[in-house]
Amino acid sequence: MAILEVKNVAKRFGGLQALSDVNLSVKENSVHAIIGPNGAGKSTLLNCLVGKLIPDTGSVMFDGQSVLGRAPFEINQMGISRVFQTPEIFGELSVMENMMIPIFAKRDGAFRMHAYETVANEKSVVEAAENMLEEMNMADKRHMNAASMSRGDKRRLEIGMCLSQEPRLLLLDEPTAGMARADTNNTIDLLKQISDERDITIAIIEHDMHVVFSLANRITVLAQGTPLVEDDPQNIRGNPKVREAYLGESA
Amino acid sequence: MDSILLQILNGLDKGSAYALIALGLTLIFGTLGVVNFAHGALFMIGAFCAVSLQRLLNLSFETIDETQKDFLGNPLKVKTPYVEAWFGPDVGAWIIDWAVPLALLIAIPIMLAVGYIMERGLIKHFYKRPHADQILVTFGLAIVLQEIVKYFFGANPIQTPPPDALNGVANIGAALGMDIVYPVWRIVYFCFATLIIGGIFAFLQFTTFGMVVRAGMADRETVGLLGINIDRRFTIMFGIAAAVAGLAGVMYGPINPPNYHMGMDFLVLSFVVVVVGGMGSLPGAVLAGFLLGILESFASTTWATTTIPGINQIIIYLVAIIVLLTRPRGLMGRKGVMED
Amino acid sequence: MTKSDVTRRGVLKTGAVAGAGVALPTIFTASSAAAYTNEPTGGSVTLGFNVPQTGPYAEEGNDELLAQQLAVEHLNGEGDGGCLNTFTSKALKGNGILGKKVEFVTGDTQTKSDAARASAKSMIEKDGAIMINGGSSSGVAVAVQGLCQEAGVIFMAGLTHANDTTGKDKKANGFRHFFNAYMSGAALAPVLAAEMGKERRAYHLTADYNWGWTQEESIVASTEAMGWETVNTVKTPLASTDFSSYIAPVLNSGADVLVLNHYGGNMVNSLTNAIQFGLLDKVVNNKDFKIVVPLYSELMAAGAGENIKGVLGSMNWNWQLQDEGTKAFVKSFGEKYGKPPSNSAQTCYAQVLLYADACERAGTFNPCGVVEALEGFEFDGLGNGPTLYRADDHQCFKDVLVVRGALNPTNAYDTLEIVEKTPVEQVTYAPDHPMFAGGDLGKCNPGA
Amino acid sequence: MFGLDKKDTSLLIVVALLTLLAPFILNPFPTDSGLAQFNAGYPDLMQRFIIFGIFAVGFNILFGLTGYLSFGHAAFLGVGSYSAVWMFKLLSYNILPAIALAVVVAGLFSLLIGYVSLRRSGIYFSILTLAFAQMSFALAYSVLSNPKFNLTNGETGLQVYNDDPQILQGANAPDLPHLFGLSMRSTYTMEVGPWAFDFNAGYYVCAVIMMIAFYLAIRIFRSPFGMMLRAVKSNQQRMNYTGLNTRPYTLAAFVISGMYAGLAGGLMAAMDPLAGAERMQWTASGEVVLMTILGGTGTLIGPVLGAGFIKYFENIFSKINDSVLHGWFAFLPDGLEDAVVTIIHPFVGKGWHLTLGILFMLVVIFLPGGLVEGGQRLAKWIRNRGKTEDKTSGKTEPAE
Repeated sequence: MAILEVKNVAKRFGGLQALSDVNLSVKENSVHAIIGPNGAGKSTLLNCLVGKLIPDTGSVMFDGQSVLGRAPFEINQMGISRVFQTPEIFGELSVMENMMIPIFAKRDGAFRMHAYETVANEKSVVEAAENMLEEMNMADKRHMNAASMSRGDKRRLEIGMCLSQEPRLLLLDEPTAGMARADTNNTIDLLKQISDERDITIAIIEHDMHVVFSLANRITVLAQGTPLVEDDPQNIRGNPKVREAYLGESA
Repeated sequence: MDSILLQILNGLDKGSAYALIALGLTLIFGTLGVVNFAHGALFMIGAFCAVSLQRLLNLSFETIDETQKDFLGNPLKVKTPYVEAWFGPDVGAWIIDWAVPLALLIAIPIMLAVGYIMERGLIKHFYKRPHADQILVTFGLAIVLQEIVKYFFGANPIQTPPPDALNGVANIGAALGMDIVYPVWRIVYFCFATLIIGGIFAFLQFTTFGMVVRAGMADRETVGLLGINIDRRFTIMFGIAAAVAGLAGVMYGPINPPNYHMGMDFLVLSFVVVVVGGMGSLPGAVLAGFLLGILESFASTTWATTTIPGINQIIIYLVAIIVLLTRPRGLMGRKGVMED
Repeated sequence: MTKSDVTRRGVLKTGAVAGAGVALPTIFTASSAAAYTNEPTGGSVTLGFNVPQTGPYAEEGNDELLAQQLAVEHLNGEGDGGCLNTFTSKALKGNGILGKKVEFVTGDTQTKSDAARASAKSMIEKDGAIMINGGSSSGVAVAVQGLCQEAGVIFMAGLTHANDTTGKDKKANGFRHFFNAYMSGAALAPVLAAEMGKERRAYHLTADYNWGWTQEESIVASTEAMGWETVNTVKTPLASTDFSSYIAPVLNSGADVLVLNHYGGNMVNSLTNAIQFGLLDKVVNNKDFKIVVPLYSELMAAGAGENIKGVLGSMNWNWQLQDEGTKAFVKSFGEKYGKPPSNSAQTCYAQVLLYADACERAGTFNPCGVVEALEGFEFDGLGNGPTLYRADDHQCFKDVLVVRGALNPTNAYDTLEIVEKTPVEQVTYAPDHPMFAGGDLGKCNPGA
Repeated sequence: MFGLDKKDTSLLIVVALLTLLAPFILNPFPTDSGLAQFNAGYPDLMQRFIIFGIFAVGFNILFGLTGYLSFGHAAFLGVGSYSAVWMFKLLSYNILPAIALAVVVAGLFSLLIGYVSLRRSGIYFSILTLAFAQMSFALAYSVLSNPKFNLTNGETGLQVYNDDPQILQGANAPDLPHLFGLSMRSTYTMEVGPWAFDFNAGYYVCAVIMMIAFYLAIRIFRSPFGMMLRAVKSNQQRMNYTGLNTRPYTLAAFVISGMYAGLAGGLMAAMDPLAGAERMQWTASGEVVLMTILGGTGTLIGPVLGAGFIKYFENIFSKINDSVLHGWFAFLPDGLEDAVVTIIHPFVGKGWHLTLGILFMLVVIFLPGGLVEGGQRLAKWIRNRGKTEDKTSGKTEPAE
């Protein structure tokens, strides 16, 4: 069953047709990679999914409901969490606080005026955050300032924050960009573990073929704003069209 | 018709002062990312360069005239300026008469030096600090500068008249068959402002130095990576911004007599101008300066104030609100500048 | 009465809290059984001089402070005694007030009501000042006067020209020596008629706040009464620095007189702008265009420089007067500070002497005694000629000066010349005159 | 205690003790000594410390937590004052309804302005708030005080006249602001030897209200809501993609701080029943910004310290005139006395602005975290004294 259904989406920026006639369907509990050369429209597509951009035409359905016209926070509340290319965390806050905020958001919704309670007294939230930190192997860093951590740790924290919301769909935007090989491999292992252990769908935008082929069980290739092919990883590997698209880029 | 033209002229004139101050402010925002609350004080220091020169030229020696009496009945002391004694009464009087334009010459090095010292001595240490700290330190500096001027020149306004040749009014509508008399010095001020603004734009557009600065404004890190010493250039830009504010102040003296708090009077308005124009946009600052000047002039006509009572009091702020609500980054602002 | 009924019910409802609250004042009584606020107990008495020391009126305040210090010297028998020698009341002996040495504290009003009240309060609460004197704007005067009434000390106003100070905002503990907007109008009108004729069309630019409005109202009323026509009255924001957009419409309005109801920096700039636009060189309706500045001060004249030449206005006092009181004051001030005093300085000097004298005559510092001694007090010899402190509204009635910017000043201080001394009868009005109606003097408050 | 952890409880207790004992602490010098000039323990100034402390604490809830720099907060203070004085005019001099209305009206006013201004962020937000406040000031100063519709009484300030209705004013109630009969001006002066200490009813009313306000501020700082506000400051993008709507959070913070400002304004009117338009001017808004930064942005106690610092200089230094200086240095030989007075003269009396400006610069250059950081360094230094060589000395150099 498809959890995310994109139909006939098009988006234009002035003279540039960034997306045209995009159709995409992400199956529940799959790891779906969207790849393509620079300028293929990957980021634009992603932004259309999370509410940052509104496509000119077409529809985006998540779990049977349209996401179009909704603000990012509403779409998140529907069950889509996003991991950014450069880790977006609350730098000035402690690691523990970083972990608690998404849990509060999950529990209390988009806004709650809990100005008279005390954070320390929110036992269930504290516990959930501690568990998640444990799971991310970061329990020893809980009092650290988030900004002072290494990039790999920030990435792990961000993924942990997204997971703590128990999303149905996790969107990753080039999660290993700029990472050292060792960090990249750690991240791959982490994501593998997540997709194996959890009831979750992962959609990943990626440049690095090593990451893509280690993780994905379905791949869509995007070129010049439109999907070229959608297939299983082994079929994509030998597809001449894909080679052309990538070679064309490098030429 | 004539009165509309007159108000447009008034607006352009007010706008000249706003635009010149805002131009410097936005240059400093754009290049250094610093909120400079001392910018109004630089305008004021410029005006007091003219006052000082006037005082200096009027330095006199005293001779006692037995035929006249002062207010206590003692013999009157007659003062003769040294310049008149040195260059003869005619040339001396001419020099004194042209004190304000001459002050431009001394104001340029003084203001460049003030700007340079300010940037190297103080502002430099605040690049990485939060905007709040920048506000506090530059506000403190503004108070200190203003109090120093007050200590030496008093709180009263001091007249700095224009040269006789540029005093009085001219009928600029005569050629068009209309009767539009307008003060000559205000026309001079507008032309002067246009020249300075044009000069700054040309400097940034056509010199290599300017191109580097513009590139640096757009993306400081990349230009830094190219091995260009952008900091040094930005320091010079700070000096130039200070000089622009200072020159605007020198020339403003004959329009309204300078006093020690004139900088604070202009400070808030020029911030509004910069923001309405859009942070980091030089054309935006100039455009907003003239726009607000003209709107302010029209809002003060009897027609406007009878239609909407009090409109002349609030027009600038009202326009600022409308612009900011309809255009998120002002008229020509760039994304991401001072938005957090 | 329903009024007290409702309150009693309210008190009953709140029960215990209210009971405790009402009980408190008996615990919190003042430690000494003083008969009035800040009753001097030692060998000295403290006066509070509250003047603007920062902000645009700092020079004005500085001048007031110099005069106040001079007055204290004279009261304590130092210096040449100044006006003590010419004052018609001979109660003051140069040995302080009631034998107590006069001391003073100073504060900064910043020309803001809040700051002025804060500084007056600090002088009353901390330094034990028994009288507050000074100030250079009506807003501040009214605010501080109200405070002094509540606190139970005497307020001797400095420069305040709005009708309201002794009109709708008059207070029993407050006294104004300075003249007011109505008097300016009444004094100026005949001189204007004589100088410019009775068929004039006037255009008013008015600072858009309370003082400006009362002055505009007064001048419009008195000039229209003698035949002038008012073409337009335009309000200008207080924060204006450039008046070009208000001056330009005057050119084509058909007016031949411009009245600037501005003070301080506003006046300096609006006058400078008016001259810039060549108004004084114009001929309208076959008459030379004229400018009038109803309220003049020496410091404004200095700020306006050449521009005031020939411009008419009114003043409370000027150092060039030739009576004995003026001469004595100008001599001691000039010899001490090297410049002649301004009219706000003179008003503060006179107010301090008048207060001291009233204490001597009343034999007490008790505000109620002082009020009684000042009400209806007639005196001379302080520089303004015969003067009456009217009991009904605590306003001084005396001659008003009409002055003109001198065409050929010989030094920095004679930039204004006296045109006429309008006699007191001409500027006197009934206490219930409509421009002053609505106020209530109340009862004198000794505090404590 | 009170649902606070140990550290916060001790902070609260320290603040409570300081406020209660302020009449002693602020009057350390005997009344007749030359140094009595530096005593700040008289009712008006003590009230002002507290009132501006409340104002700054509230401002810090917005600025310190969310990072939104409002340049128009004085408008809410002014609106609070006007509402309170109107209550005095219409109902009675009892301060409770006046303060209640002040808070409510300021809250509504800030809801309106906040709703519009918070559509923008950064300096655009600052200028929007500035514009609204300046408009309010201009209108209050002139337009809204015209004789036909006199809401503010303009330049003079709104005050109570004898012919005002005051429908609930009891016949025996004091003719000044009071709390169920307890006049805000009643003061008990305790004389101990050469010292005199003032215990003023109004001050203690302010003090109690401030303790409540301060306690609530601590609760807000430590609450999930407070954490969300800090998250807004830290990363709005992440907030949005974490399913949190930042707008209501910032608006709530804005309104809360507006209500604190209204409370301060209402208290000001309750201590001194006059409301002037200057309270709304940009300089007044700027003052609270300076207080907060000076004391330490985002800290609990910092804004209170900053408020005290500025008000102290405004009220104490402005009163030091030349004759006071001569009094102090009379023991020196004449020539030296004059020289010393000449040197100090520009910094006191009418030069108090200069001193304040210099201190602003010194504090921000040497103490990036404001006065609170100064206090922390001092405490550290005292703790380290007697131990080994001081390692923090490098830190006191100007920040790069």
